[in-house]
Amino acid sequence: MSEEDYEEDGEMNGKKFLYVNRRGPYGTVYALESLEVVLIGAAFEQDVSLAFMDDGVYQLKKGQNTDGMGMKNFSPTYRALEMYDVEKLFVSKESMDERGLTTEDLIVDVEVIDNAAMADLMEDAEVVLSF
Amino acid sequence: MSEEDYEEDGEMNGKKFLYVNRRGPYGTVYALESLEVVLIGAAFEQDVSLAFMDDGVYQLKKGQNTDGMGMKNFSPTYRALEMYDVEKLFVSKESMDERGLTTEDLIVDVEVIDNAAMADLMEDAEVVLSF
Amino acid sequence: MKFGIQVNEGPYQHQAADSAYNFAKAAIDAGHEIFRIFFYHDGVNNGTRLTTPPQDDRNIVKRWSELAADHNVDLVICVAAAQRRGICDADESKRNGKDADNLAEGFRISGLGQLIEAGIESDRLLVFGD
Amino acid sequence: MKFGIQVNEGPYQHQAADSAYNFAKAAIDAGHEIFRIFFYHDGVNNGTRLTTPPQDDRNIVKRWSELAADHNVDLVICVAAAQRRGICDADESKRNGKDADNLAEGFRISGLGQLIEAGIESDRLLVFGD
Amino acid sequence: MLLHTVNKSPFERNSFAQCMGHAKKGSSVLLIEDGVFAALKGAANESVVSNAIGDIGVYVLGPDLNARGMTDEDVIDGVKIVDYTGFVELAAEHDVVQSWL
Amino acid sequence: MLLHTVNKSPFERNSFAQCMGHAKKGSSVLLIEDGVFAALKGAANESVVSNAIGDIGVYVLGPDLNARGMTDEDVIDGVKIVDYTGFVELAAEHDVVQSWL
Repeated sequence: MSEEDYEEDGEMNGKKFLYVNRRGPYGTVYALESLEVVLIGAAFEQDVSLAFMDDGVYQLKKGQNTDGMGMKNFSPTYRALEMYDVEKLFVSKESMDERGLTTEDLIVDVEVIDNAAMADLMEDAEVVLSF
Repeated sequence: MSEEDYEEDGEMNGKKFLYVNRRGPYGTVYALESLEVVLIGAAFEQDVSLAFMDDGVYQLKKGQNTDGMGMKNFSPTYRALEMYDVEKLFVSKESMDERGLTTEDLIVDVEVIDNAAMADLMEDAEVVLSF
Repeated sequence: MKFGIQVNEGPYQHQAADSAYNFAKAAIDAGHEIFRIFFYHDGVNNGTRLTTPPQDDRNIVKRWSELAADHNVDLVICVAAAQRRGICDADESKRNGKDADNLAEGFRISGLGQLIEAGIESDRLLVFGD
Repeated sequence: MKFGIQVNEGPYQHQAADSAYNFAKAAIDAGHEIFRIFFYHDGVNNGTRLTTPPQDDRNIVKRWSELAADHNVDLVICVAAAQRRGICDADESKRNGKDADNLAEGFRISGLGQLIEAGIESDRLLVFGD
Repeated sequence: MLLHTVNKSPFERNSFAQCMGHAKKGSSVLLIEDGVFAALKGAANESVVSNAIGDIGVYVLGPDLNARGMTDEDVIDGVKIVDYTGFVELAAEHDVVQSWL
Repeated sequence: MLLHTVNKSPFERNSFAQCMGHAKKGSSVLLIEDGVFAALKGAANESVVSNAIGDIGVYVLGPDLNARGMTDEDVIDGVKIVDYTGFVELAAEHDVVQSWL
C-alpha cells in the first residue's frame, strides 16, 4: 500500500492515532520531538488525537519564554496544529487540578476530560504513541 | 598534585567521597557505571562511603539472575568491594521498609541507617557523586 | 501478525533497547513479522557502528545488525533525531559537510513518515523508552 | 574557586547538558575556574562532531568546543562509557579496529580516574543528569 | 482491550499509579524492566495491585524479575509471570498496546 | 552546609520528596529544570515547600521557570528566584553540592 492509497481512502479508513504527552517541555526533548511527529503525521490523514496529562499539560502553558536558557520556544507551534487539521486536543482534568491550572492558562483551545473519559479515549485508539 | 602525592598523604588527607545510589540495577546503566567509578576511585585512597536508598537498595539484592535477559549479572562485584577497602556501605532504613526488605535479602554486609542519619552522612561528605 | 516497534533510548543507558530487541526476537521466533523498528529520540544512538562494548557484555548494535541480516527486519533511524545526535550515513555526512560517518550495517536513515507508516501498516505498535 | 562538573546525559534528549553548560559559563563569567568537565554515561554523546542540529536550535557540541577553546576548559570523555556508546578519537578508533572516529574538537578521552581527580582537586563538584 | 505496559518503578515515578488509574475493567497491565518492583509482595504498593486483580489482568516479565533477584515466590498472589514469548502473545491478544513511559 | 539541587518534577518522581526529607535545617534547595514545578503556587506540593521555608532556603532557577511559562508571581511566597550567576554563588557559598538525580 502506498501513501497515495491512504489519501484516496480518505478519513474514513484512517486509523485512530493517539499521542500521549506526559512530560513537561524543555526538561527533555520528548515534547518537541512528539510535536514533530504530529506535524509530519498530519500529511497521512489519519484520525489524530493528542492527550496531555501529568506534566504534559505544562507543554501548553501560556507565556513560555526561553531567552534566559538558550533553547527555542516551540510552544507557538501548538497554535499551528489547527492548520494541519489536528484539532482534537484533550487535557486531563485531574492533572490540571493537581497543578492549579485552568484552560485560561493554556495557549490553545482544548477539551478537558476526566480520568474515566481519558481511559475511554485510550481504549478507543488504534495506535498509541507515547513520549 | 600528582597521584603519587595522594598516596603519600595517605588516608588522613583524603577527601570524604559519598556515592549516592538511588536506582535499581539493569533498568538503567547507572548502577553498573557507578560501581565502575567506585572501583577505579579506590586506587586514590580517599575516604569512601556508599549510600543506597530508594530503588538503589535493590542493587544489593541477593539472587540476581540475568540469564533470561542477556545482560551481565554484576552484583557479585559488590562482594569484591571489601578487597578494595571500600567498606562503608550504608542503606536507608525507610527505603528497605517500604520495599519489605531486610539485611537478610542483601548480598553484602551493610549498615542500615534512618533518614536522619543519612542526612548527617550527606552533610558530612566533601564530594557527593550521584547516579 | 505484523508488529511495529519504536525505540526511544540509546544502547546501554536504559533497558529500552534490550527490551525492544528481546521482544522483536521472541515475535520472530513465534512466527510473527516485524514490519519495522523505528529509532527515535536517543534511540538513534543504537545505529552507530563505532561502539566497542566490553568483551563480557552484550553487543547491542551488532545484535540489531544481525537481526536485520537474518530476518530482513527494516531498521529505520529518524533523520531529524539523528542529525541532532550525530548519527549519519555517507550521504548524510556529505550533505552536512562532515568528514566521517558512523551508521551501522542493516540500518537506514529516513523521515518520521516511516513511523506513521509503521503505525498504519502494523497490527500492533509498541513503544520502548525511558 | 575551582569547580568540577560531571555530565551524565547526552545533548538534546535531557536538559542536563544545557544546565551544565550554562552553569560553567556563568562560573567563568564570575571569575571562577572550571577545573574539568567530565562526561560520563550518555554524557559522552556530547563529544561527537557529527551532529547537525537545526539552524534555529542551539549547537550543543559546538558550544562545548568553543568553551574549551576560549577558556581552556578541560573536557574529558570517559573511555569506558564512550566505548559502549560509539564515541572515539583517532587513536581509540584504530585500537578498536574501527574505520572512522567522531570526537569533537576540544574534547579528550580518558579514564574514570579523571573524575575522581576532579572530585579531589575541585572545591565543588556538581553533577548534572537525568 | 488495551495492554498497558509499565517500565518504571512505582517508588520512583508516577507512571504505575497513572496506569492503574486508567486501566479499564478487562484490560491488562504488564510490568517490565524496573516496573517489576510493583509486583512484589510486602512492598508499599501491594494493595494497589491485589485490589485490581480480577478486574484487570496483571502480568510481570519473568526475565526482568529474575534479573532483580526475585522469583515467583516474591510476587503478589494472582500476578502472572510471563517470558518474552508471553509478552508477544499478550500484545497479539490485545487490540492496542499503550506504553506508560 | 549542603546545597541540594532537584531537577525533576515533584509530580513525576520522588526525588523532590526525598530531597526535602533529607535537607537539614540551614541547608538550601535549588530547583532547576523540571524541578521548578515544585515552586509553584496552587499546586499540590505547595505546603511541603511553604512549611520548609525558614528552616531551609528554597531557590528556583529563573530561566528554567520562565521557559515553562511562569514568572515571579507564580512562585510560592518565600521562594527566591536566582539566575545562573546566582546558582554559581549558591554553589560557592555552600560546602558541598548534592544533586538529587
